[in-house]
Amino acid sequence: MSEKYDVIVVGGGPAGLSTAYFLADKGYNIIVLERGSEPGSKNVFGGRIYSYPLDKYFPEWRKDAPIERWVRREVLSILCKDSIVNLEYEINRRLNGYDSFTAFLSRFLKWLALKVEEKNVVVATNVRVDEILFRDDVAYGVRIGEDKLEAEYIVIAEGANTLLLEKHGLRAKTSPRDIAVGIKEVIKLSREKINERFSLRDEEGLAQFLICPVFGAGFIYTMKEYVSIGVIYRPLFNNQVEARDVIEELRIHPHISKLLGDGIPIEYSAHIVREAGYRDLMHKPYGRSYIVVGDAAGLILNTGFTVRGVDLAIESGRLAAEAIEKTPPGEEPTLYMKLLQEKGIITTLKKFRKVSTILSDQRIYREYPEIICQILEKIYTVDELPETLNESLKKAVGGKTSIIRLILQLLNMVRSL
Amino acid sequence: MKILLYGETIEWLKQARQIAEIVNGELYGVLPSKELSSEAAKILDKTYIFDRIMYEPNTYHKIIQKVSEKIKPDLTLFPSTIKGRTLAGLYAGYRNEPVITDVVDIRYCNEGELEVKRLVYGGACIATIKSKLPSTLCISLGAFKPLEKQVNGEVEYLKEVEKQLIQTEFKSKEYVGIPLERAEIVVAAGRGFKKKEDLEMVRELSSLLNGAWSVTRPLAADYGWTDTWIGISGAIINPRIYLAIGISGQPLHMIAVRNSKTIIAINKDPNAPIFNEVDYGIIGDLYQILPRLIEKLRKKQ
Amino acid sequence: MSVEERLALTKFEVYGEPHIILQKEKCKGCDFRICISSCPAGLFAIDESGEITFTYEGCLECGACRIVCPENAIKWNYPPGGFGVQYKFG
Amino acid sequence: MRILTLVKLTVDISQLKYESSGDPLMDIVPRKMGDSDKCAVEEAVRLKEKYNAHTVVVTIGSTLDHERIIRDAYAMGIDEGYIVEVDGYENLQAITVGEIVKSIVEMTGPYDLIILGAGSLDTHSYTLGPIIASKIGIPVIAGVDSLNYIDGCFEARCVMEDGTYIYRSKPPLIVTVTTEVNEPRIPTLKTILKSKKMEIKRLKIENLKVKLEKINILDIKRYVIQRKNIIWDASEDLEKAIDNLFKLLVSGV
Repeated sequence: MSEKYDVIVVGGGPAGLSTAYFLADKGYNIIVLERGSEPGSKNVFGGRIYSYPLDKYFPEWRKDAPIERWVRREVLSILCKDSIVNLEYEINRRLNGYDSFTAFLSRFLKWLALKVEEKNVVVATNVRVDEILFRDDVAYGVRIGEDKLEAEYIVIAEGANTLLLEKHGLRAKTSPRDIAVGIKEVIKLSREKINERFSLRDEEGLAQFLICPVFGAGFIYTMKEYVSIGVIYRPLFNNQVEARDVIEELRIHPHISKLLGDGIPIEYSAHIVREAGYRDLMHKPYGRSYIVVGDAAGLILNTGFTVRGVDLAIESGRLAAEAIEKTPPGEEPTLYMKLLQEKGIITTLKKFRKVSTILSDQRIYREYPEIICQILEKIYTVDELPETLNESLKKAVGGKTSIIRLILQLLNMVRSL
Repeated sequence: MKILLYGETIEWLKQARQIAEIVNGELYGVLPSKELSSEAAKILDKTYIFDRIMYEPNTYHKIIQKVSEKIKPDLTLFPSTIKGRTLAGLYAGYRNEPVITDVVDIRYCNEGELEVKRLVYGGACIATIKSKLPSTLCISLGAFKPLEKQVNGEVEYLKEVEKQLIQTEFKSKEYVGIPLERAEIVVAAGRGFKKKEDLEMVRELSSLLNGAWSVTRPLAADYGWTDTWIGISGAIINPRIYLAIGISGQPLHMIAVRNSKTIIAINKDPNAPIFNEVDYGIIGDLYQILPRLIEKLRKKQ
Repeated sequence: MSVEERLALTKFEVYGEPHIILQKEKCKGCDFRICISSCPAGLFAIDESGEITFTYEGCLECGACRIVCPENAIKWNYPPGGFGVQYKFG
Repeated sequence: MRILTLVKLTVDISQLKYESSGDPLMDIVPRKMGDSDKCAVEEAVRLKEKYNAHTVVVTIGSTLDHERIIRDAYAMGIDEGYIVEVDGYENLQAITVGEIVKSIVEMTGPYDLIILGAGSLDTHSYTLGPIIASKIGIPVIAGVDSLNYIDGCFEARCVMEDGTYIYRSKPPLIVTVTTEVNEPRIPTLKTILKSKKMEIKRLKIENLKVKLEKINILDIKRYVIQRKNIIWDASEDLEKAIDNLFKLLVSGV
């Protein structure tokens, strides 16, 4: 095939579509290649999007974007066998004033793809890119089966599973310790039940982060008439349950089954999550005539309390577009990294660099939750022989670790977060 | 009310008689076979018979159309078979009236309307539909209990039958098997079978039952014994009878057959999950059961 | 609810050929077998002869097996364009 | 040769889910081009490639998915596509759809062949092709497994319960096909890109002079099949088990 584009974007996810969106404004002839049958049909995420980049770049987005609910309640929960400890933060704002909203990524991407197509970008679906074509280290096109497409620039937005980058040696083989598997189920529940059980008003949502000795970390997001629940499964841990069973474990926990037991499961999904943060960030997410955006470049941030991906994908798309505009084809768009630094994205990732180490510490999930639950159980159990806090603490910690060591560990955690 | 039907079997005529009873109507019928005339006369108020000519929908339709012009029915019934549906479509298009297929229940409402229940979504759901008369309905065979009510109906032979509108040729059924998705009876083999040659038993069984046969995914995809299989990734079927032999009943398989009207399983493992989802189950060795079952069916033929 | 029932919730457009191929000779020396526990679709199993088996229908395309496999025994690709898992919600 | 294909956006019945009340969750079921309609498109494109036919596709409805299935048909090789914009497309009477097709044929025809899927996934009625045949007065062959064009004549094979029928007819003709008729092609990059640029013509239902008649659906509920769960143990009495099974199978249950 002889058709030539200015830019080929490989992948129609948040990063790829954003890059195309911003490049279109600069007058490029762009094609987005997406392997799914529709934009979003291959994408999985937890359930929350931060709204600040949308405010900046999509002025009318609140009118037509598929927003499910605005996040008003943030909950951090420790789930033990039959008890739960919650730390809650709740804020009352004007409905549009919340920082983040819940959404379904497939629907959000369909919306984003329409915005991109309005700018005369071709979003071609059902197209799997098999190879990036290089001539003397300069990317000049892609191969799709027997066909080839050429362009001045290739944007690699292939997502967390970096097949192409690894194939071409642009990224080292992903290490199992740097990933987790996000496993999720969407459950249908009526709007009234969601509002009542999660103490929400219409259009107000909840984001809940779970820590549990049985399945590790998990999450709950409320949608209008659905609830997304999921587990961040770490394959290398000494897990008590296999990945295939974690959602069932989550659902039968007394606390969760009370909330969602009568809900109807609708969709089961899973995708790897790049968890290593700064350590996983590509040092050079670009080369001659190519640039890497979004998850593929490692632009995902886990602060320990919140996970950010879509907003960083949009930002990286915007900066990639700027770098492409200012770098002649065939040269290295070094400006991209500079911009990522200037805009504070790299600094932020660096700031939270220890989080991944902490989150990959099994004790967070295995030991501390039980200690905390036991302490609280003692405190709130009234019988003939009440215990002081100090006694409870000593009993709970038992032989596992000394109180001093525990305190030191907790302090260390807090410092890193 | 006048009811016209098209039919090929006495069983179906008796079911239509039940419907006539429900909506309180006279029953007229067009039949393509002389052999049925004496039996039909006991069931239908009036029977129109035409000489058996090779089935060709456009020609058949012309014949039914002529009868309908004479009778001017309020309700016309066809069996929900492939032939019946095709003829019903031609008929409803010609009369410009609603046509509903896969009808399993009928209620007559006062205002000259019917409340009809039909299966939709491959038999997964049942829809209740209000339809004004005149209407054309295709009735799911077996949905209405045959009514044994003797009448002494008139029989008229239709002499001036049109020539075939389309050149037609008929070949006996050995030519190619009935496609899986359309077979009334499906026999399927699972991992209980030890070698490819043993599938011959399944093939013969299905042919004795006028049905189709297939296998589960491992036999096709892993062992390469066949090219196609039943399962969520293969064929999804809803036959009248599904006979699962040596199949344990994995969910991805069962989803593809769950709309079968009757499920029968043979498996030597009494704990096989398939036994939770069957109408009839036989705990036993297929190598003992099949040869004798085939022998019995052969003798019957 | 079993994982098979969960998989039945999700829509798949199954392609005629597998997109993931297990190079079983490499699995022979592997005692780790982390692929079995890591697959959220439960598609890896051990058969009667002790060999690892894999079925590709029902693959959520999460990418985990390729990364966790210590023997590099998994030839991993996505299904051809338009095929494989079809998320409606994501 | 001019060929008209009709494609229906239909519920993907393998993805039906239900409220605990048994109501199907219709707003979340994926919609797709019917499987046999896709085979009809493929058959049209094959005839086009052999006999240099002009191929037209029509769908009825006005969602984004309708645009998607027209583009899918373009990517498979169809030349020209129409969307008839009408709300509530899922509840149109079959005779109304027949009327719409008739008026499309009057506007864009004549056609030598009108080809569509035999039965849609949602109702599987098999009636639309025959209805159109009556409306426009040309013959129909329904449920075709194999279609050829030999010496100016279509030859179609239909496999039915009682055997195989071979029909031969000169154009114009309506053919409804089953999924056995072919294996639809997977579009290539080239055709996908082409399909993106092709124009889709839109017709408003108001301009077609068709009287819209809708199906009056009172409700739709899950149809639960209760299983009898009668188990016989052949190890106790083999002959009896076989005899029971034999009786079941010959009675047709």
